[in-house]
Amino acid sequence: MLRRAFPILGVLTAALLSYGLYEALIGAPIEQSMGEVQRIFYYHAPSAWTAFLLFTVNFVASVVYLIRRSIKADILALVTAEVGVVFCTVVLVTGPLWARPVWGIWWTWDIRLTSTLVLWLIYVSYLMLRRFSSSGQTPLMAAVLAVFGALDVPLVYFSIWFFRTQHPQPVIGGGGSIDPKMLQVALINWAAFLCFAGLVCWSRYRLELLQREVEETEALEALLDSGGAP
Amino acid sequence: MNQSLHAAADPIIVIHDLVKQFGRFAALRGVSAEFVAGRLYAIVGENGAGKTTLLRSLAGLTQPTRGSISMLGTTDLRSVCRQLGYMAHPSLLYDEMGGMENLRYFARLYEIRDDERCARTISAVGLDPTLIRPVGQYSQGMRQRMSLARALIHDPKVLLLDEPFSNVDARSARQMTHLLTQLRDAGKTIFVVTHQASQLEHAADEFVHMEAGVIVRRTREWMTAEAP
Amino acid sequence: MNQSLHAAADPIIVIHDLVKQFGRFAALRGVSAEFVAGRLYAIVGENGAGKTTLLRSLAGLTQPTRGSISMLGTTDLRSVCRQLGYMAHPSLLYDEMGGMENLRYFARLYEIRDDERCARTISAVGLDPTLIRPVGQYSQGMRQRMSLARALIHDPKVLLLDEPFSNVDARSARQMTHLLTQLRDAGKTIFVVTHQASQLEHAADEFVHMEAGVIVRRTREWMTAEAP
Amino acid sequence: MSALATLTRASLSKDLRLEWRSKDAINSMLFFALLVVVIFSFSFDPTAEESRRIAGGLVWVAFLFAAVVALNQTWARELRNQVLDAYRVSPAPANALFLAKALGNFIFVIVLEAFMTPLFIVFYNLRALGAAYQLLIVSALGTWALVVNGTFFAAMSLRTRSREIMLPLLLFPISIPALLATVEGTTAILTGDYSPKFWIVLLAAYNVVFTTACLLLFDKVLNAE
Amino acid sequence: MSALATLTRASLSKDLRLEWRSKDAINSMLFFALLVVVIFSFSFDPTAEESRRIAGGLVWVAFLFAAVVALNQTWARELRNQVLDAYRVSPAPANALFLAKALGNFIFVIVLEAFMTPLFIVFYNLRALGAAYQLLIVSALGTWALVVNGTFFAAMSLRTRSREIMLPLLLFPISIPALLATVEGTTAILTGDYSPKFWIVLLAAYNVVFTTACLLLFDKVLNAE
Ligand code: HEM
Ligand SMILES: Nc1ncnc2c1ncn2[C@@H]1O[C@H](COP(=O)(O)OP(=O)(O)OP(=O)(O)O)[C@@H](O)[C@H]1O
Ligand SMILES: Nc1ncnc2c1ncn2[C@@H]1O[C@H](COP(=O)(O)OP(=O)(O)OP(=O)(O)O)[C@@H](O)[C@H]1O
Ligand SMILES: [Mg+2]
Ligand SMILES: [Mg+2]
Repeated sequence: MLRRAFPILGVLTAALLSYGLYEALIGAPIEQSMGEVQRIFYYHAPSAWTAFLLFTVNFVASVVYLIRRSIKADILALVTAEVGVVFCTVVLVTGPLWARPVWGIWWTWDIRLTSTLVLWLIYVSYLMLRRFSSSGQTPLMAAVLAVFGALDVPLVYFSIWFFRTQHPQPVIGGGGSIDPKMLQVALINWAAFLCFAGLVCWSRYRLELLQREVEETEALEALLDSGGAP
Repeated sequence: MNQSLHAAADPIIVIHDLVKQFGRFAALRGVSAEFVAGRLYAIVGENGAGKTTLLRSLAGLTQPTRGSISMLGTTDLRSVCRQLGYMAHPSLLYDEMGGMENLRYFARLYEIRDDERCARTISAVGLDPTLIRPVGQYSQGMRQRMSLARALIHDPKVLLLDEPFSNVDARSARQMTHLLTQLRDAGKTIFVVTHQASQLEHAADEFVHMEAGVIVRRTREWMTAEAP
Repeated sequence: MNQSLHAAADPIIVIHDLVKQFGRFAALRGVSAEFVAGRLYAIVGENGAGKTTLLRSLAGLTQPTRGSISMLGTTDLRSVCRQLGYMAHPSLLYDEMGGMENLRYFARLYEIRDDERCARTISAVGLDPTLIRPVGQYSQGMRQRMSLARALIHDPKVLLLDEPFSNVDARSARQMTHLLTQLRDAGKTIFVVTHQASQLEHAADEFVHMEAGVIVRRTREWMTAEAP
Repeated sequence: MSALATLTRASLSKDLRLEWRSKDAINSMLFFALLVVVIFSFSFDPTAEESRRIAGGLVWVAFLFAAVVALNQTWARELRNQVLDAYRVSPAPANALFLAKALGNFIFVIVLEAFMTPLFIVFYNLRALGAAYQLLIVSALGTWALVVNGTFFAAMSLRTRSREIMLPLLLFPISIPALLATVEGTTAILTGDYSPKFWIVLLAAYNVVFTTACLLLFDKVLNAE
Repeated sequence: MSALATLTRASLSKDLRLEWRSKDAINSMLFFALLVVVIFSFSFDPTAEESRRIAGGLVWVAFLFAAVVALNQTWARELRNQVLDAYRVSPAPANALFLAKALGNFIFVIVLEAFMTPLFIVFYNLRALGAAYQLLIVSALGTWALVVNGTFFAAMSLRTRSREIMLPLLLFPISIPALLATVEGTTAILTGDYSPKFWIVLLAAYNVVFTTACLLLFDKVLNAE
């Protein structure tokens, strides 16, 4: 059923993405103080929200793995971490690109920036661990690290809250007032990103599942071949 | 020998369709077997046949991918770990500590605080409990014996020994074999993985031949596994 | 067999009063011996007898504390290193590279840039030169053979092999023994350290028995070294 | 519970005894710590006013690097000859081993810090303006935070390739809040500008959370495979 | 001489090929370097004026720590399966191996530095006031100084117990003049206050002396035992 839905969902996502792009570049009004640069916002913020969501799924899947030892949960954790890191990277790239013309600096130790960076670091180390650990133990180690990472996030947030109070406040978004049209475009983009992330995760999930099945059967076949010797 | 006595006895270990996969590679692919108490089993087979993996699965050091092991009537190997002595190819001893010191520490892990008993175990394997040299300076043969003492300290019912004779000279190997026979006669169930099956020709009750992750046959006598 | 032919020949290796001390411990305590070309010598002895140390001294990997080794008429072992093939217990190969890739690199060290020759050497030890799997994924037996290929790549006159059969299954060991016999018959002088002397029962020309750092006797036939 | 305590004692005392017998690790670590302090002194040459502001960061970065080197050795002894397997086949609880190692590391790192601190004070002419006893609290909490996670991740990185590099890769990201709290707390005390209360509370919370997590999950990590 | 060059090329290209094939080492080192930069940035919070004054020190201490971790892996590949013995029984000159390893490390560390520098610039908002091309000279010379001794001492520490800790213990004391020259040279260029000439000359002299010494003595180190 889902396999049949895939192309349809793909087309839908592509449409949504292009509509979002059109709205972001042309549809949305120009911001007064920042000008055209502000349009980066429509990619910046939705990416961040998507990444957060994916990391949450990763945490849940990891806990499920620790309890049930289900391979599917492990694969879900893996793919959400991968895709989440990609979206988080987008935030970390678009942020400084935006900050440079607007604030005049690339980086400041603001709470939002810093906590995003730390989050990214945690999940990159998660992927590193997955890559480096010897095969049999990877899922367990990764799940344990994911739990540690999730425990860390609130602490990171609190610690950075009090850290270096002299940072320049973000120019917009502080008060919370935002043009309804801007919000609408951001939400459209977010919906498009979510669909996109969902699709990527889904195909990555299928791929990983298949790969593990192939490995398993390959192993058995190899042994059947060599086992026939005597 | 008490083979006939035990032949009808209930098996102490039942392995059912054991599969262990390392990534792409299946080291065990469906091992099923029963073993009865009080015998000395020699596990033989080529490199990579899965002997070590089987032993580690029995010891609970490796989680099987599929299948089950029941020992002493339970499948929860953790709960019977007090009945299990494990000796691997590495010595599993601290090189920097003396023999007695090592044994005292490992006895603690089994909640044994009896120095007398440690000393007795060391004597039993033919070493001197008063030797204060660190184990790292022992010869290979002494170290293997010390390692056996470690596996025996809590007087387990089942002994799992992985290549106890490898890199040991012939004389030490013979002494070790003698010791194992005594232990078997004292009622322990012993599994010995070895490449030098001839060593155990007269000692083992049964030879378990492994090949490519399965037990291919079990024989009373050892014979060189020639190609057919 | 060409034993009698060489019996009167000049020795290819002369060891005189070789002593090797590791700190307080003397691994070799005055080894003197002569070896003639074209024979297969099996070096046997208990653990710690000094077999590996002797071999490493011959290979020039260990500086003797006292005494001298002369090989092919010179005591400067460095100058005859092109005539020497050395195979240790570890494989001396890069696990991450394929067999051919490994051999090509080691050939370079001997200023050999001939891929044909590498491929021929690999075939000679019974492996497939087109295999692209990294050596780390070879089985133990394949790895030992690859290691032998590495020792043979520069076609040395003298071969030093340290436990080539250990942890190898019986079939691989037999094949390896056969290969060594062929090499001996082709005129190479071969030293094999082993614990499984029975493996070489028919292949070796002479058994060199070591004990506690000295050569205690040299025999034509292998016999179990029973206590006197 | 009591079994846990006795086994922890047994393991810890074994480690301390062996450490004491050879003194290799502690000697080389002390020398390494000294070198780190010297390298830092050569590389940074702050004025008195500046030095107070950056000393917290300097000292703790130096401690961190020294500690990581020490933590990497944690399991070396258990790995040689695969002694860990002997522990795993025994009925002894995994937590006892973890606690013993963490406590051993704590003692080790505290010794290092006690050795490095006077050096820093001499080289940088430091003097605390706030309450010095608070420094002890911050140091103890910060060190435990580092050590408890470090011991845990060192055990995890045993199962990976290129073990030595893996430990900092896992430890640093997770430790950022703890490190931040320790550095800021230390700076607060050294400069006397503001109260370190918040940071102490944060560190305490961090320690409670992660010590619990380590104790709950260590069994799984030890028996993984 | 030409044999030396071809063998160096063969060894170097083998190392680079293997490195490229797995990319594990470079990936983990890049991440480690990033973490070091982040940790430093968290720990030191200089104002713009100060940051320029201490940036030289900061950057080079960070490079030094990252480089030591990288250098420690230098011989790992040759040690596994004792491949080094195969090299030692061959007629190939020891120097070729040394040069290949030193060049490999140089490339590796330069890549690391090229990656870390922009991060430092972003996080600290740095901008050089002096001639930037001089920075390149100082960096190249400083890195070679670090790497040539590091490769040599890494080979020496192979024969010791607790190998990882041994390298910094040997390397740091010997490297102090080079590190000092590099830091001071960098600071001179960044602040534009004074000329880095003297430091560049010093570094060049250091490099000539130690490269020669390493080449002359490496044979002994390799064949020691
Ligand atoms: C320099 C790196 C930057 C990073 C890492 C970063 C990170 C983030 C993150 C994680 C979010 C989502 C979290 C949230 O909604 O609270 C976000 C949202 C946002 N960012 Fe950034 N940001 C950066 C730079 C900037 C700059 C320069 C601006 C504009 C001047 C900006 C404006 C916004 C706005 C308007 C939102 C959405 C506001 C909201 O939902 O309340 N960001 N950013
Ligand atoms: N941790 C592991 N990861 C991957 N593969 C493994 C692991 N342990 C064992 N194997 C593989 O499983 C197979 C069986 O290994 P095992 O050690 O059980 O063989 P063995 O019969 O004991 O062989 P040997 O006689 O060489 O000791 C081998 O091919 C080995 O490469
Ligand atoms: N590098 C070393 N440092 C200290 N002692 C050593 C060293 N190498 C060998 N020895 C000691 O020298 C003695 C002889 O060792 P050697 O390896 O030559 O024995 P062997 O006959 O090869 O034994 P095995 O059959 O166990 O391989 C041993 O007691 C060993 O402990
Ligand atoms: Mg085995
Ligand atoms: Mg030997």
